[in-house]
Amino acid sequence: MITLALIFFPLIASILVFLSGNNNAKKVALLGGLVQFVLSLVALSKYQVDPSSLAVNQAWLTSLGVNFTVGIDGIGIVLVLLTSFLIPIIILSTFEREFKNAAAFYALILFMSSALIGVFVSYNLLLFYIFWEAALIPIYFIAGYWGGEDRVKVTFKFFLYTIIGSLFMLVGIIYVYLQARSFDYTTLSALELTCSQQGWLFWAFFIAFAIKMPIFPFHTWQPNTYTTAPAAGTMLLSGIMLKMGIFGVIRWLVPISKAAFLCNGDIVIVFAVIGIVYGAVLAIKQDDIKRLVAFSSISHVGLIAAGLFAANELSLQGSVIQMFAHGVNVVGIFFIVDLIERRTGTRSIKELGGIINQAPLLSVFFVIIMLGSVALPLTNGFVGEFLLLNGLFQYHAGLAAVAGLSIILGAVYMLKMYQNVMLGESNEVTSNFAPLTLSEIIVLTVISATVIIMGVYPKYFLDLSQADIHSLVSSHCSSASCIK
Amino acid sequence: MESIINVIPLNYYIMLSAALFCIGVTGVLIRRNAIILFMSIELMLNSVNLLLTAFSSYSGDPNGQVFVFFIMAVAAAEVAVGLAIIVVMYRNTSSIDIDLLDKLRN
Amino acid sequence: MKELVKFIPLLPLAGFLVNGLLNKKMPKTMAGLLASSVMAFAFIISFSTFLSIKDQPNASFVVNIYDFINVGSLKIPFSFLIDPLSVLMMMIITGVGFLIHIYSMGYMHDDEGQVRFFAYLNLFVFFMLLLVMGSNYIIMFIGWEGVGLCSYLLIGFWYKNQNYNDAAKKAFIVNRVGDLGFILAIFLIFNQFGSVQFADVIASASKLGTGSVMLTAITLLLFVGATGKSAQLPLFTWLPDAMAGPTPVSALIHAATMVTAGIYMIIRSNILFTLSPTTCAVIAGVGVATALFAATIGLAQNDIKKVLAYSTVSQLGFMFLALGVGSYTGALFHVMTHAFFKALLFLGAGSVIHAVSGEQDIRKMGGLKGKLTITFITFLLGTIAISGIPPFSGFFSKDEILAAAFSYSPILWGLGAVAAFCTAFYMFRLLFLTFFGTFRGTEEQKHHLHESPISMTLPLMVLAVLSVVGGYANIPAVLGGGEYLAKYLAPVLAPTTEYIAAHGHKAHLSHETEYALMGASVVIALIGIILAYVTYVAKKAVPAEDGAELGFLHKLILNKYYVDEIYDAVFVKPLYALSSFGYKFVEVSGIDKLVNLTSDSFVLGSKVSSKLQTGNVGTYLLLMVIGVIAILAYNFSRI
Amino acid sequence: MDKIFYFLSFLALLSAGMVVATKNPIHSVLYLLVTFTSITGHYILFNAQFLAAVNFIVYMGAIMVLFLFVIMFLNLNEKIEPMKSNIMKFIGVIAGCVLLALFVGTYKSALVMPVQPGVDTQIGLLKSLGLVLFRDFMLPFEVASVLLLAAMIGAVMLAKKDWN
Amino acid sequence: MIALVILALLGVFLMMSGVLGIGRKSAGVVATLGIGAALLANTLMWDKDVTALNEMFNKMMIVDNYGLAMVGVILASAFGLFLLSDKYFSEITNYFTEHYALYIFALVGMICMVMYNNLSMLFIGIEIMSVSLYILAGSNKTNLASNEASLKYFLMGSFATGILLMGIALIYGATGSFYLSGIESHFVDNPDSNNIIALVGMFLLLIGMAFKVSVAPFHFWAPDVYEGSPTFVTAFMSTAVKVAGFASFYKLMYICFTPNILYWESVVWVMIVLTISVGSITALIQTGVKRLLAYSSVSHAGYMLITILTANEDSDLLFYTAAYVIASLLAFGVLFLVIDAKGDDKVESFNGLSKSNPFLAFSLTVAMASMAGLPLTAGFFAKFYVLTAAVKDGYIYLVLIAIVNAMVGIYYYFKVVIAMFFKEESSETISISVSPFYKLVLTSGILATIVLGVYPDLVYNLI
Repeated sequence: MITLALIFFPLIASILVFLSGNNNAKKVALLGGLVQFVLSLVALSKYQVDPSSLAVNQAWLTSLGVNFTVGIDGIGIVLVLLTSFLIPIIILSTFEREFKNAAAFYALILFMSSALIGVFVSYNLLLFYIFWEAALIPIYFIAGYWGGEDRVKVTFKFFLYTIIGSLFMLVGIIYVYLQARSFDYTTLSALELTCSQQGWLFWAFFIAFAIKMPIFPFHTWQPNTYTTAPAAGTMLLSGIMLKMGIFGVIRWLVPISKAAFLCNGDIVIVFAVIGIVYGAVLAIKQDDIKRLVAFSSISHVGLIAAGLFAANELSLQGSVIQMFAHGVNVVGIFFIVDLIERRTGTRSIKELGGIINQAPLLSVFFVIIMLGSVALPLTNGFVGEFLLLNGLFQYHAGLAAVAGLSIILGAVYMLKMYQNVMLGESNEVTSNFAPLTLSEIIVLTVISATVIIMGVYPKYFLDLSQADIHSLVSSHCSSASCIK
Repeated sequence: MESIINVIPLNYYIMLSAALFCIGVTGVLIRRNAIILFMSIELMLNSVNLLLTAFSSYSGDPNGQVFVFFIMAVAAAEVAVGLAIIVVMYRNTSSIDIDLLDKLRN
Repeated sequence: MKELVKFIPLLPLAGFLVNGLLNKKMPKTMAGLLASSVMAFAFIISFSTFLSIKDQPNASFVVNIYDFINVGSLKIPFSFLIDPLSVLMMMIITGVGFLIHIYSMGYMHDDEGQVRFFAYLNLFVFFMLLLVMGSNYIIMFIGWEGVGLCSYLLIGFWYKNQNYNDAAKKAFIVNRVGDLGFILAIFLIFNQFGSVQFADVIASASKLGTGSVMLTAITLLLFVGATGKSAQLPLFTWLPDAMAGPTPVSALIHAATMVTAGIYMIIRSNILFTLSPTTCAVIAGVGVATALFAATIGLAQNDIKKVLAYSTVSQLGFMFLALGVGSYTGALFHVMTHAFFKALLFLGAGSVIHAVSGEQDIRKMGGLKGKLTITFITFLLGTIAISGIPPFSGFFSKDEILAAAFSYSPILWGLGAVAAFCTAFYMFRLLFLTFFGTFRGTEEQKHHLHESPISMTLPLMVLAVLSVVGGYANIPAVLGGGEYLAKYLAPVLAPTTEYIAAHGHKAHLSHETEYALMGASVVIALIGIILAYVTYVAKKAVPAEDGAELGFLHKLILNKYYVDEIYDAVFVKPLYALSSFGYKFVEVSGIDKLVNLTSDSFVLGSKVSSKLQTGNVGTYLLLMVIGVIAILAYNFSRI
Repeated sequence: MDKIFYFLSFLALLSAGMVVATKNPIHSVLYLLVTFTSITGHYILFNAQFLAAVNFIVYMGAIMVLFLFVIMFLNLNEKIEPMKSNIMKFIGVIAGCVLLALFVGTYKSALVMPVQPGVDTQIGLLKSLGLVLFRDFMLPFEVASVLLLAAMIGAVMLAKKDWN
Repeated sequence: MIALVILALLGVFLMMSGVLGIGRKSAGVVATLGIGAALLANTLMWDKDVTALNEMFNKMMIVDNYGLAMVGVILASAFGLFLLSDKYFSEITNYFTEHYALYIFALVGMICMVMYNNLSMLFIGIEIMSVSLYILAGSNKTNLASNEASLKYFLMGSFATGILLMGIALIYGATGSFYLSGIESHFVDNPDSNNIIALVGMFLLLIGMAFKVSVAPFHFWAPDVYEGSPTFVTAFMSTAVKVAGFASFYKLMYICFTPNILYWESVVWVMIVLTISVGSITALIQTGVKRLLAYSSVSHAGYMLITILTANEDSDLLFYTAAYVIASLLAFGVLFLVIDAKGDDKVESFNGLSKSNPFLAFSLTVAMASMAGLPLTAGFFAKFYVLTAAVKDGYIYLVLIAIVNAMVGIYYYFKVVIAMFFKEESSETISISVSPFYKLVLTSGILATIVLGVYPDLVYNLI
């Protein structure tokens, strides 16, 4: 039941927010987000007692023999936690901004959180797909309506691009349904297919996930969209939404395409690794901070993707924890960018500088989150990156070495950005930089604390998904076959 | 009187009807006068009538001839409506040239 | 004792947290006192640990704190290894660190960022302790990167100056290059040995056999890590720039402790290196090359801290030379003595800078010995120590290295000796230019000249004493010493010793040779000193002003062999260019164009198909008839 | 008998061709009348008396008069008759010919249905058709009235001038 | 059947009152109520044993659940549309009652088309519907566009009728029957039939029907006629007419020609590809919303045609038409108001609608999302069922092409959404007043779209 509550509570909350009027919307939304977070903690406690108690199986579409099957496993719980943890933070992060039609804005955020949770708990492929697409619509409107310059074109491209990917997946879904006569997770993972069937299915699903993440070279929508979307939208996109793609690979691509997943790993990893270096290199010379972070995100996600397809226990475990870590970090960075932009009216690195003189506290948070992002040990970024690189290294040492360049390049662009934005003498743009407000301090404190706590004691988070990853690896990744 | 069906093979009628039909189609294609176009279509309908009657007679089944009756009724209705439409068009454009109908296009 | 050990890193951490979190609310003087006192306690605990384990063969133990990462077969406990090596390092770190904290209270007295400074220093000590105390490579790596972070924060301590920030950034990034090597080495180690615990790795290392490719790869990668942290060729360029930080930082991080982390790491994994002669040769080569290279640059520098910085690089080169030739004890011995005298020298330099109102150019100093008596004397002692004049500490440690190098290859010894000569020369050049002659600065500076407060001179004196007597820790047998350090470290080096005992190919130098070598090195140092004296005291030469016409060689070393410029041209600029190029041509005009082209092609298709909708009924009818014909033709063809 | 067939067929085709080919709309109507007449002749050959009568009355009587009326009403004549360009005509004719060729080609290979001996030749008489129409085809017959009603309203509505 | 009678009488009644010039004001109410009554009567027949009724008219028409469901969709859409009719009639014509009568007659024709069991009923049904539509398309007499639309529709429509009739004649000649069952049994009895005449007849019949439902390459009339006709007629054509066309087409192909599928499979395959592609690709650059919806309707015809190819999936067609009709109603409902307020149907006219009238903007968004086939709307399951059936029958490439076109579809549907939400209105805001009937229809349309998007079984499991 708690699983259903997790899905539907935000939906109801979203309607309430919409009805509460523009003036109260943000408070009601925050309350909704917090309740949702509490719900997810309840789910977590239940999960630790008995994961199967979270499963729900209801008849739904008798015409297709589809049941409404949801449940939470070790990987799902991490992402559910991430979602319900970040949503209130994202809502709180907007407290200093005034939006036109605020009620709609916050309602869309909550609606999106409902869809996102749905994606992470679905054990039915059709249900998954519906939530998958449903998550896209609110973010499209958020980015398109409240976004910045050139929003219409950019967000529409993003919308189309991701939908195109999803439609390929839809073909795959239909096909696999007809093979199994079921959308059910267990049935599908037991399905035996021929090699070529698996191959086609792999690519059909992969393109959807690759665009969502995005993996090089399907990424071109991403920098523009991140740059254009309002901060909250960018946070949703980068913090949670791209995890849908990664999660999709773990939940569906691995069990469905089986052998094809393993034998296509090479190609995908090569592209992912290219993306790691490519994103990092391109980030270096960006002048717009948001765009810089967007490229850095391509780099980070490339590593997660490479780890996914390396498909060993270390790399998968790494990718799961890195999903959480990346979500937290990137939200933090985008929040900092937003509050700088709000105060100075610019995101141009060239125009900024010396903010530390006015807001030393901000620089502390900035450094902590930045360190998380460059994967310094004892921050959350390190654990994931270490496991991912290690797993990738087990897969192919050379690729891991190339991927490891991100350790260097990440420091290059991040430090460059930090230096040019925060350090040095203040200039006319930054000299009137107002100190942080309470809501900003709360957001940044929570994020920074998470960065450090996860980094210092990652075992708790790792243990959540350990068992499920182990069984996934042993059942699908170590050996998979197809009918010749 | 010996019936025609014993003298002329059915195929001849099929061919005749096809020929009439094709003349009708050709007329539709090569003329610009809406009324002539419409007459060509009538020609096509008549070829169908002829064919149905032929089939009907050759198989001794009256249904076909009843169907022809319906076609005639429909044709009459169509002619009434069609000519009305043409008249309206003429009122608006003082022409019944179909090539002038090009306001609606991409 | 075991219970207390975990407080050694926790104390500085606590100091960091208190200072860091209270920051503005913390009274400035309290900050220094707090930071220093946690260091004092940490040192006391370290020292008592030392007392409890020394002279006991199996006294090392592991302290488990908690499980850090447990994934599949990868088990990484957060645990500390307490053995002679780590305890020695802990003592150096907390001891020298304590002195420098004390010193900083004076040095940073007027700085508004004092609290932040002490917080960073404490944090640094915390990470440094993690580095040396970790019982596995991951904990070591945590410390390894952590000290890099603190180094970054402290170099850029005065963040308003973007040049300093550049230096900080450079330090961090260059270090990360090394870190990449290190972490790849860790992966190899894990994949090879199935564990990252030192104990497991050392236990199973010898199974791989001498000179195996795997071991060579591991050790080379580890060495890459070490070159980054310990500023060896080709990754040394950050260290001179790192002098942008406050002088106590240079003393603590960039002389005494952090930069020796690479040496510590190699000694920690000594058996791996012993088993791969190729790597050792590389290390020895790189070490001696660095020593020589940096020493020659040091000859012509005019910034007091830069000279010391290049000297540090050069001395680190000596240490690596020692590691390369298999003299782990020698390396560590030099780490220790170097920590004393280089910290001393830096602090002395700091005192000088303090006195001349922040001036760092030795051309604008001179004649300070009268005004800064304590500083002068202590600085002199440090200079003698580094130059390798007996019986100062530097003599013993350097001599041990050179002796080991000679037994490995006389050429290495020769190169090392040249470097030692340079060292003696430039150090005394520095001394003479700073303290002798007449003051060359402005009148105002002259007016302000003063000896530093007691909080600064006291550490100088303590370190001076240590620099003088530090050598007694490991006086070679040939001089009748007890080689105490060697014995103390024996448990750590046991695998190597056993391996050498088993394979027995280490030639021992005869006593005569050793005496000869010692004599030679003393003579060489003395020549250097005399040369410096003649040039800068007797002839009263002052280095040329900036922009003066110089000989090619002089210009070359003054500009540090243009290494920075070369790196800038080879790595930095191309990377930036690549970034711009990639964005403009690959991203925007390449991939994205292609993506847009797809949608454009649909629009084009739309335009084409729109053409069919002419609005002409005749055309429509014709098209319909063509459709009919096509279908009937299809039908006809199927008959 | 067969001679009548050939004659009527020839006449029908020729006049149908003239309907399409002749430039003057009134001539077209007249040629169409000839075509219909020949088709009526065919009906008579089939002994489809009812159809022959209806064709004569409805088609030739009502419909053709209506055509003629409209043409005259609109005062259409040869001079203002719009003609397609020759190339379009050519294409149209080619298309028609190809279609015919396809029909002919297809039918040539069709099985020729043999005429059953003893086929009722009286089906086309009023009595037999009436039975079928009012018994079997009762519903379409009724519904056709709706069609006529609709056409009636429509024609009136369209052709009538608006009051205002 | 009772619905048929009710409607026929209603039509006659309206016509007579028109002739007598009475009840002009209440004509709309009467017509709407009448359709409602017919809908009710239709619903009451559900699952009833109607053998006697079927026998009564010699099985010219068959009342079955398939027919009832399809007629239900048609009548419901007409009902909804009539609720939206208040403004439209008063503006373009004085002959309201006659107009209403024509719509009602068209509905009568559609019922015949859907429930026919004999080709004569099909033919007459089609003709009743078409003749009414020819007139309705041209009902705005002084408007050249309306005129042109009417004449184009008429000329091409009668030409297609000619082809259709030729087909019927040939089929009759070959099989000796006008009854569906008779035709079917002919094909069943001659499975490897190379009865060429029947095949030619079948193809001509196919073409004739394809024209009526605007399947490429016989779709050319649709965009022009949709654009030129009064908007209300366009709405009627793209809802009720479309459904009726497909219901009869499907029935024809499914019952009569399924045994022959090998002969026409590839033809229909090509038609589907052409229809979907031409529809959606040409729609890309359209600037008028009516024309855009016309091409969209062409493209949807392609999807619906897939059900004919896959056959035996009555529910697919039913669901698709239901979803499509609801979405169209929503879209046209908003379009009526916008055209009324702004005077044209350009996409730009929708700029800033979300600010001036969020409810309308939301309705249209739901409609567009449903047409585009986004999940949580009925349109998603509509496409999903159809494509699933196609994949099941092995038409993978067809599905891929359909999917590519669905992507293109999203592009142009969302052009309107973008205009409404993300673009600023150029001139000053005109607030559009929405009457209660509009609110009712639009709200129930939105609800229906979403409910069917979440729980499609509601309609899908009907038949």
